[in-house]
Amino acid sequence: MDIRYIYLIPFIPLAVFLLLGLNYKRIKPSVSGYIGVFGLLVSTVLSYYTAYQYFFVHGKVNGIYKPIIDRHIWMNFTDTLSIDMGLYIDAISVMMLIVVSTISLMVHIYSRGYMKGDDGYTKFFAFLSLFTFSMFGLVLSTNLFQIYIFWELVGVSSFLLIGYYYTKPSAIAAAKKAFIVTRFADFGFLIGILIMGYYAGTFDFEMLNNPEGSAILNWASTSFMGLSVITWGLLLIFVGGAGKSAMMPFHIWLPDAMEGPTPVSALIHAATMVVAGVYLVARLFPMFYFVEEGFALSIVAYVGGISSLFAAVIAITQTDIKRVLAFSTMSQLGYMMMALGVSGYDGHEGVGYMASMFHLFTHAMFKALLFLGAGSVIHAVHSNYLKDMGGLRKYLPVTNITFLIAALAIAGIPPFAGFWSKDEILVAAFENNQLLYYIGVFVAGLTAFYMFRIYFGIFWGKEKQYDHPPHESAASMTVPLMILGALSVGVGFIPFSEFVTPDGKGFEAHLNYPLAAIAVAVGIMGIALAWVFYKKENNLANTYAKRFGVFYKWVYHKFYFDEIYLFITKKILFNGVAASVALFDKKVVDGTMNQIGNKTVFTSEKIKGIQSGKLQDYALAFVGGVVVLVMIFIYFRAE
Amino acid sequence: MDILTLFIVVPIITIVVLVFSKGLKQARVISMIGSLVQLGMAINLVFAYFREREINQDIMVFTKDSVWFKTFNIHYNVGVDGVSVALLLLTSVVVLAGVFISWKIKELPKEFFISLLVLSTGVYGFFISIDLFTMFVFYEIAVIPMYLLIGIWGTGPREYSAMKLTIMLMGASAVLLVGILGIYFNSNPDGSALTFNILEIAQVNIPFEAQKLFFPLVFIGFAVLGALFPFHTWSPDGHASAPTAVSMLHAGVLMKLGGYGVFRVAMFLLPEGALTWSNFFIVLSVIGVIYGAFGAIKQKDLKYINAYSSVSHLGLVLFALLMLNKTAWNGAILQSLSHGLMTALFFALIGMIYGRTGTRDITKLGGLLKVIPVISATYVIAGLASLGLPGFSGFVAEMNIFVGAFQQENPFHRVATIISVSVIVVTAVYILRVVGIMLMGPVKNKKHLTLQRVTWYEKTGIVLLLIPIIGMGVAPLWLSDMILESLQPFIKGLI
Amino acid sequence: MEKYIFYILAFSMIAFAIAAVNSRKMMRSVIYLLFVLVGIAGIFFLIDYNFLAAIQLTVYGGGVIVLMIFSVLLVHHIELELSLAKTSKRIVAAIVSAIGIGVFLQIIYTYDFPVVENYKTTSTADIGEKLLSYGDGGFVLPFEVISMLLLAAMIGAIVIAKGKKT
Amino acid sequence: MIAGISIYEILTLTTLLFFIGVYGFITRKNLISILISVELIMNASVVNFVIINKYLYPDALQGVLFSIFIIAVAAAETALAIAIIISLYRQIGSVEVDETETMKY
Repeated sequence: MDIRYIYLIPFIPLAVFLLLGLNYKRIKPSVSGYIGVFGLLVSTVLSYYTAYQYFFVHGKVNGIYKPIIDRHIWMNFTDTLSIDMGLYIDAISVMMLIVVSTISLMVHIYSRGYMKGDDGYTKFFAFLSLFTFSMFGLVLSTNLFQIYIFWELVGVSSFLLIGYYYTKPSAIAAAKKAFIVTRFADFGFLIGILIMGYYAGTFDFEMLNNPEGSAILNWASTSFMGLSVITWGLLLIFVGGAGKSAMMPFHIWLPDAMEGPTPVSALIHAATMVVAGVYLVARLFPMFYFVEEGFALSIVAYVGGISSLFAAVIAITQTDIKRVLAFSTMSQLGYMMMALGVSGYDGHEGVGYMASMFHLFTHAMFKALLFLGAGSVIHAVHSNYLKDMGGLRKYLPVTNITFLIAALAIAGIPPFAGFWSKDEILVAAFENNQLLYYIGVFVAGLTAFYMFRIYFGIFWGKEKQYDHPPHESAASMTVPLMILGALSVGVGFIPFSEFVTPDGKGFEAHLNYPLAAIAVAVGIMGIALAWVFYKKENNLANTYAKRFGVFYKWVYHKFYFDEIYLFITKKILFNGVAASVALFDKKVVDGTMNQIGNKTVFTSEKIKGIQSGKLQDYALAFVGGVVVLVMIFIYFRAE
Repeated sequence: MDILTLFIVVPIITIVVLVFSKGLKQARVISMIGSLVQLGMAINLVFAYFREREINQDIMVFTKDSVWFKTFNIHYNVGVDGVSVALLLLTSVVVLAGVFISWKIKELPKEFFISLLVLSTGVYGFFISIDLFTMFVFYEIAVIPMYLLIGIWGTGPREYSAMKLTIMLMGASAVLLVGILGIYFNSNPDGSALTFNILEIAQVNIPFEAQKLFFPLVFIGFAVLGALFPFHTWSPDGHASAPTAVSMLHAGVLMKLGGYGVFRVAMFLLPEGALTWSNFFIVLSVIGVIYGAFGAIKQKDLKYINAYSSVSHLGLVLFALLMLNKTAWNGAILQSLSHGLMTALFFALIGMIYGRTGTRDITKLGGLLKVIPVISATYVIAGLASLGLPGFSGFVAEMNIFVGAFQQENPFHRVATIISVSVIVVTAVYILRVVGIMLMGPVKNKKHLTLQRVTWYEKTGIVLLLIPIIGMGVAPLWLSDMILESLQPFIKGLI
Repeated sequence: MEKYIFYILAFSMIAFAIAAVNSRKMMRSVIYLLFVLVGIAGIFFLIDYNFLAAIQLTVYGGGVIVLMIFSVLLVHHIELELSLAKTSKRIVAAIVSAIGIGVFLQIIYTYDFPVVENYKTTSTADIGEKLLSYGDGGFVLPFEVISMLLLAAMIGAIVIAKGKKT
Repeated sequence: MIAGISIYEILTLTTLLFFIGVYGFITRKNLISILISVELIMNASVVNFVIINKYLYPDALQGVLFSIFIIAVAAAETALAIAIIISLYRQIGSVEVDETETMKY
């Protein structure tokens, strides 16, 4: 299969970026929107074509979906180590291509309406294209370094887009926070890559992931603090993934990132970039699984599970709808991580892996839909806060329906997409780790609850006083909503396990009816509870909040994570270390240098007196010197 | 005349023509033509070098040798390898950009351009010399105009800064001279004639005791120019006071002489000394890396931020050189190139911002992205390049350094490496701080709403520097391989 | 007899020399110097260098001292008391000189001079011949140089002392 | 030669004269006094020339001739010095060393 045309998929958005970015003053907004959408449409078509080619034309070789790889040397480190650039086509990268291109296309179309009249319209599309290019590059990476390169590029596009409203101080702060926190995680990632490069001798996924390859077989050769260095490398790489995917404790940037325009939140901070961490772990799944009996993988599972619970609890208390969605995203990402963590490798054992990818896929659809729907609401009422909303179902019928579909999907109600993937995750957790299974079920209930909390809060409840009557958004915004709505219903029926498995062989997945029933029941309970609390305006919620007291306050303040971070960065690093370094430099290092200078001047002032210019003093010195010299020559002659 | 000597002759001709020029207009056109010719020659040299490499596998190619001081066996001996070709190209780009940035210089334009060209002559000479003494002479030629350039055309406490810079660099060169003479007098253990020729000295084994004694002298002598902690304090003050083009040339090119000298002289001629001393200097360089970065966080003056950032980035160069392997060295040279372009760009932009707003205090600036979008956007790009974003030159260099450093297996090197890798986070912090405060946010000063847009000559300067930054970042293979090949003979003594 | 004359001369010379450098009256100082110079002429007589003694008397006693007296009279009130240097400086100078004397004398006395016993008288004619001879060991060239020097000094002295035209 | 007087005694005398001159040169503050001290030093050395000529090499005349030259030079020097002193006095009204500082720096 000739795969060189796939290079077009990332390069078209890049070309669009360059075109719009370099001429952003010259291109009219109306034109630039069309350029962006059209460019992405081509990429999307190509992505679908690639998927078709890979799964159905190329198909299985010896019963396995083999990766197809094309790589070129980009830079040499040593004779054996180099950074390659290329394409790595396998089941998950093809799946990601579809996710990224679909969501990005929807967001592009949506943005044409959402961003209308904005000063930086062209710039916005340029940045979106840049992000899409980087994301395509990321999913197609053949090796750790390539993924790191695009990892950083998506990070910076995320920075640019969060800080899109660059005159707003909170947006700047959020952009900085997002970049620096993920950068900090990337520091771990980079060290992990270096460890891999040195101990495994390669960055290449194909070689690293080969279960019979030297990297996996020789994992025990060097150890450090009781663990194999390869495990350390994997853990550090996971730190990078946790940073991007907003796992505890690197999650703090994600809620703030909602300062960006809503389409951006939908694209980057819900559907695509944040799943990069999950994708990374999945990409290295054989290593995680085989090295040191999956020690690193179990850490992944627990971090995922705890993050998922943690975020779901916080989501209940937030009043900004975008933040609720952000914590929901974090929670669902935790779900995916957890699923990866409890997965096996061979055959049906790999159900966790499959479920994780499946959930990634369905989550992208319905979460993007949720965000775009929220965007539509925000567009209508010009506020992010629940208190300013209520009874909107009459004004925004399309948004209402699609939002409901997405909420049902995320709550795991059949036959919506979320049900299918969530069910598989719970099955995998049930089979491997009961504790995580219970967490998962609990989180499922919480998810249903908080999601319907905001759903009822927005579309039902009492009508608020609106400055001007809200109205449904333009077609450019509602059409993507409808498409995504349809997808949120439909994608659950894709037989994922046939295509995406760790070993590439595929298996037949069956619904586990008892477990499915429990999950659905919990979901419905959550919805019912939300119905009671929020369907009509009443004081139940407040009463219960009061009953939780301190705990509610902790949750509402997100367990004070931001404050802890702020303390560490501002008080310790900024005012402590940086300030003292600056002071040290000025006073001690520079002071020493200046003192040397000053002392020299001072000494010379003193010595200057000797050179009085008085002949007689010189004569005295001369005679004295002669006498002394004579004495030395006469009496101390060395003989 | 041979292709390398032209690099010295052309600036000298330009200077001579400048002497007879009148007024700003003539002076800048002449300097621009001279620098353009230089750039053309440098590009030509790259191609010529690749052609020559195919048939000539010597360490240095295009060599030329003639005696100019017989008593001490001092030769005018020139030659280049991949490393110097790359640095020559860098120099010519930065000099040309510097001329464009100084397009509107007001005071004494003729003298300014003359000093600038004298400086560049020194740098060119330094990069092509193979003879230690000639190298040293060019080094001094490059350093001395600095005093005039800062002292006459500078701002702020310029006399103090100029004096500090000159004295510290002269102090360093005194130490360096002792080191060079030490090498010279040990260059004939078998009793043949003493020599300054680097390639000849490399053939003989300088006694271990002498290596141990002279390595730190040579290293410190060069490394002060490369802003080695704790000898870096001349750099913030010097840069803050220097006029724009001078900061560009100084940080962009002159400070590279340090790393280049360490690599070409200290490491190559005194390998055993390097092995003995490397751990000590690794500690210093790692301190410099982290310390510069933290120092930059708290500064308010743009130039200080950039100067501290240079301390940090050049600390990485020295760190990489001390890692004593090819990959890290490749990274060091690439970092020199990349840092040269980036800081030059930074200083050019700072100069433009300062020229328009009259202040370099970031707390007084704000929202510049709205008023001067091109300059501000370029500043963001330069910042991103500086924090090692892929697609820009900094990334390529840093990755080489880190991968190279990771080849050293013992715990000491590991810890040092991890500490210096952590600088990527701190760098992000201080770069984004500036971007957040100065470029984004609301416009703080109403007067800044009507700033002059970017002019054509400024744009030219910016583009000249941006092209290689992006070029290096996107397609590093030819450059990094050219350098990598040339490193082989130099690393031999160390492994 | 000559021995005693020498001692008398020597002691009076030293005494006058000390007086010359210590006197606070300018005029007296000059006169004390005159005595020392005359004493030196006496020593020249004692060792039979009559011509030299005559030169000493005429040039020093006659020329230099007269010049000095004139200059003293031109620039000083005759009664003017000269100021002295700081005591500390004088002590230092005295110590240095004393040590110098000690060292010099020590060296002189430890050195064995190959003295040749003689009582030759040198005539003026010998000196004149030697001075004007241009053969081996002749001094005609220095002689000419000295005459040039004297001329130059004469002109120089006139020019300097004359000062600017007013 | 002086009967009964060895070269040592005469050299002792000249040494003393020389250092008295040196002492005077260092301590006096008046230009004329300094000139006097210089004369003392000169004379001491002149005597040395002559004495050594007489006692060690009676057949030669170099010492004598040098003494003559020295005396001639000394005379010239004194003339010049006096001229300078007078000129100086005309300009600054003083011949004290402390006040003749215009040529310093």
